[in-house]
Amino acid sequence: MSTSPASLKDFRERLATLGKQPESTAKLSDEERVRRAGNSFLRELTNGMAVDLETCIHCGMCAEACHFYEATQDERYTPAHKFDPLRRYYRREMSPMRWLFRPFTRKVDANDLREWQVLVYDACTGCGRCDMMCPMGINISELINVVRNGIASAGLAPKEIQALQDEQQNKNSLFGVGADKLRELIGQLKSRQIVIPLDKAKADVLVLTTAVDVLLFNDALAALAKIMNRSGANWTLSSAAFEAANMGLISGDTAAEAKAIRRIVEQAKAVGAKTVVIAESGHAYQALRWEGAEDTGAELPFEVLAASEFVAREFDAGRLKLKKAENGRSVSYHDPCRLGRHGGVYEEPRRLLDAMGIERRETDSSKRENYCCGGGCSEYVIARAAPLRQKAFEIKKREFDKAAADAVVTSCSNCRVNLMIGAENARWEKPIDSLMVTVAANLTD
Amino acid sequence: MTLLDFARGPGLQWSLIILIAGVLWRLGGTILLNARKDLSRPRHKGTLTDGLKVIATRSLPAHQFEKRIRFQHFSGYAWHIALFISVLFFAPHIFFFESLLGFGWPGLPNGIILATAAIAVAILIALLIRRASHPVQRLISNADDYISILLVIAPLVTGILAFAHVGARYPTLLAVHLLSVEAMFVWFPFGKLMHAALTFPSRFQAGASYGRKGVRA
Amino acid sequence: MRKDQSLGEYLFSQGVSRRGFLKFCSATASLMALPPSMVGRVAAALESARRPSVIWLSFQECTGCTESLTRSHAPTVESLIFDAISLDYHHTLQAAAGFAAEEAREAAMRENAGKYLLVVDGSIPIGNPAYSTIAGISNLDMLKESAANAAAIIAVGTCASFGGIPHANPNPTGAVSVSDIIKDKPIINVSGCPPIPVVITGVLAHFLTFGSIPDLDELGRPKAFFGQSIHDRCYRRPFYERGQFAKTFDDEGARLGWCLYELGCKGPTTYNACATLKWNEGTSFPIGSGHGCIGCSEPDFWDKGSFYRPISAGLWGSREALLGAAAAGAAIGIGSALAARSRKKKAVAEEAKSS
Amino acid sequence: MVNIMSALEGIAVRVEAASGNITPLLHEIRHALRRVAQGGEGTTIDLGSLPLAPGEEKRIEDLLGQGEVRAELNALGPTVVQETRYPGVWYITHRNTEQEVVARFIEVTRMPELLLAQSEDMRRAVSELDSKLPGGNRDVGHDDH
Repeated sequence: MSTSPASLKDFRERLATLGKQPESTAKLSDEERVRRAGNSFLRELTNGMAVDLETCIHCGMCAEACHFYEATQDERYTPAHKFDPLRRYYRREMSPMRWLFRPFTRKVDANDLREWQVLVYDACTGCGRCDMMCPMGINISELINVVRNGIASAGLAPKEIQALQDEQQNKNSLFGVGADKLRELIGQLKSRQIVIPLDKAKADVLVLTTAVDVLLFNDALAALAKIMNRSGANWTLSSAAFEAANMGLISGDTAAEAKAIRRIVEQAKAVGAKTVVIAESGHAYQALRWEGAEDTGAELPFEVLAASEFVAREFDAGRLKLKKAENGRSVSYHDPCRLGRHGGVYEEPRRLLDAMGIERRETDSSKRENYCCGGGCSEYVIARAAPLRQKAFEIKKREFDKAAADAVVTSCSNCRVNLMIGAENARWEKPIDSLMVTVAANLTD
Repeated sequence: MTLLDFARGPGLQWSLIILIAGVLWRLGGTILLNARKDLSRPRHKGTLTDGLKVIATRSLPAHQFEKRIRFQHFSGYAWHIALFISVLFFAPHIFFFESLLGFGWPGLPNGIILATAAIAVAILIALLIRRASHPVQRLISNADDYISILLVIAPLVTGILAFAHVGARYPTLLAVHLLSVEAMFVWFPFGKLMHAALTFPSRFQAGASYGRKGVRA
Repeated sequence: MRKDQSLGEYLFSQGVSRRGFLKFCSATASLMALPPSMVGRVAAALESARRPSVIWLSFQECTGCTESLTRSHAPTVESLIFDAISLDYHHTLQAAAGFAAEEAREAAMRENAGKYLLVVDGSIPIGNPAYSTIAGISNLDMLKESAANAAAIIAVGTCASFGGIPHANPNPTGAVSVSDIIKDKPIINVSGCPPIPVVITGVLAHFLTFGSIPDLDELGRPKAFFGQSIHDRCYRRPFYERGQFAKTFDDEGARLGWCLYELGCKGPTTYNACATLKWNEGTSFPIGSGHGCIGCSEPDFWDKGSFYRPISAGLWGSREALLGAAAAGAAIGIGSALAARSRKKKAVAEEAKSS
Repeated sequence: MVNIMSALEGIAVRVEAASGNITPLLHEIRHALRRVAQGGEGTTIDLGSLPLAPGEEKRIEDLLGQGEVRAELNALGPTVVQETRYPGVWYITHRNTEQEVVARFIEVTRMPELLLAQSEDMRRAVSELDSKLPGGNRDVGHDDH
């Protein structure tokens, strides 16, 4: 079972409609936007960020880590430039020497917020590659994320992202995928002997999936279900909280982010889950695994595992057996930024590929240095950024071509869809597969 | 009071007062802001060692990134090392530190010091030109960047002139050299030269925050 | 020697041969730190030189400068030079005393108005004129009066040149240098505590030879003797270049004759000819004897901290001030962080209320 | 007394290295000598203008050695003109009547000027001879005092 070009086409059409929806945020005055952005900066700034902002020496090396700069050589895409509004706000309002710096630091105005919207949403996927490059050890992606949050607070997030967030916030659905759609898919899968236990009263493992999987990559969802069933785990999917994706994290609306997380935590508590497994989604993993406890203010009452982590653990425990893949293909594993660099999940996917006897061909950049797919952090939903994204895709294409594997495997539906769109645009024929699909195809009894 | 007397006496005293007060002001006022509370379960314990490790490893070549930043990276190393050699191993400087700290260490022959200082100046000028001409650096640079680099070049140049007795009488050259160092001291806490102190907490937290996720930063 | 005789005429009349005269000129050129190629010009000038009248005034001084002069290691040359000048007044050396002495001074000033050379050693107290007087005349008045018709003034010693030890903090007598008072005459400062004797005679020889004052540095000192620092001409300089320093006065480095910079040698900031002319008949100079230069030919050498503190070491007032700065800095830092934290708290509360 | 002296020798300052001026001096002498040998002008070097370490003057003397000619003058004190082992290089020491060294020079020339009889002295000598010889011609007399 694989994703047909028809369903990708359908998904691309859905993406195209996002930008056409009317803006939901009431028209704000510029003063109000600036005030809201400033307050957002003020709320989010920590001493760690302050140290980072004070430390930047403007060396510009981060530009060389950024796929958008590399693809365009446009100096405005320099990561250190992307957090400039935050730097200026900080210097004027919070820095220990704010009284001295203020006269020499221009105030952030609404036009700045509009200008930076393009820089931090269209031209930054928060991949954190620059974090690894910075000679001062500055957490650049975190600072840019604060800028995004400020711009979102000012009601200036790109309308596609705003639309998705409003949808999740108001309808508890994404891309129109709500509980109904999920039930529909589960029914279809059942007819193919793939059982997904929905809304069990009690379960050890709560699995989360994503709208993108339901809509586009149901092969991956089916594969995960097959694996869960084979491992013998007592698991369930909750119709009230099946969505792992967190638009609050993407747009920068921390309240919305926390709300989505609380919904999951409540369901996990309700079914008594000890483990929450997140389907192949990088940012969903980051949201729950690394920010869930912080957003809800308490340690989570369950462990959070990425699908590949869970599968690797079951494999190690002998509950899952894998056979050698028959076709003898080689693959390049693409580390999703938020699973790899931001998440620490490098080894499990590779161990699984090795266990299946699949030849791994690493790209020049991988693991902590891997290039982003080019559309992470939902950048791929922003229509106007398509040409920029395609340029960044060329870097990935070059890397994959050099590694010369038969296929690309990844473990994030966002990476996968974005790479597929890029490949389709570039008429690049390499298959882009899901790790779960690959594992499911090689399960034995 | 001659210029040299001023530079050795009140000039030095006041510039050090500003330096010390400013550094603590800026460090304290930054580090004492609200800290983020990490509540998520760490994948990896030992954030202290992760942090300390990154303080060291960020000084090493950056692997995959290296080929794109080679010039900046190695010029950066070169001038910093050259500067530190000139500052720390020139015998009269050691006597200065000794008078301040109460202990000294062995120095290097003057020829080596002169060479390292000249290397540092040459590289700094190259970097200054790069900053003013490279689109990325030009965009993200502000007055602080230019002032700071000039204030680092100044003591090196005046030091070389004083050493070579070129341009004026030695006491005048020495005074100008001291004053240029004092100007740098005064600027230090207010500009980006502070990275010399801030890079340690900054790198540490990169190591610690990535480290708890099991990622080598 | 008759006053209308030239120096050449006088020497030959004393039975000095031309050879002897040439030797005298070679030594004089050497004395003036002139290159040997100048001997011909020196000979020509000296041969026809006329003897000038010299008035020597001693103010707040210790007589060290005069002592130094009389121990010049070229006494023959020097005595010839003193024969060649007419030392009409020097209250330490002259035989006359009291009114006779003062009369001699007044007569010399009258007879040689506009042509005599005034030599001064010692500083001038202006705090209270009564601190130092000669024959009831205050130093200040005597200097002004004697300088009025002088052709030029030679300030001998650091006291006359820059105020010297009497000028040292807290300067109880209000001591000042000659150049602080006299502004309208050429003044040659021959500084040093004491000055090198041959430098004094060298300057006199120059005036005698060329009838003019030599090239001076910005402190009014003859460049021929004060043009280079002790450090520049020090035979221990190679040790400085190699970074070899004596750490104490009796360590191995001291015994091996290493550089004395670390022991506070002021050679690099001191301009004088000690390293080449040396002292005591050219025997040695302080650095040659294992002690650093104390910078005695420089203004305020007494007030530049310990003689044993390296030049590069700072002269700060107190370490306590630095500790105070640290405390103040930390306090401002804490205050600014607390203020920012309270603002942040307000913003978070406001946000919680609105959502 | 002998004991004290040997004790003092024991703590004598050993000078390990020197001003570094001797080699350049020897180079200068070589250039000057080559010039004189080719018929050029002579050179005089004032040793008093060189910064020398203790004992270096002696080393220079030793390095140059002694040649064939040695002349002593007695003019305002003794002066020794010693040809070095390099013909054309002369070591000249002027002393005053108290036997103290007044100046030292190295002269690179065929014959130091000072050794030549001076015209004025010769004229004076002639008039002296005139006065001693009866019936001598006095019209070249010197206007003596």
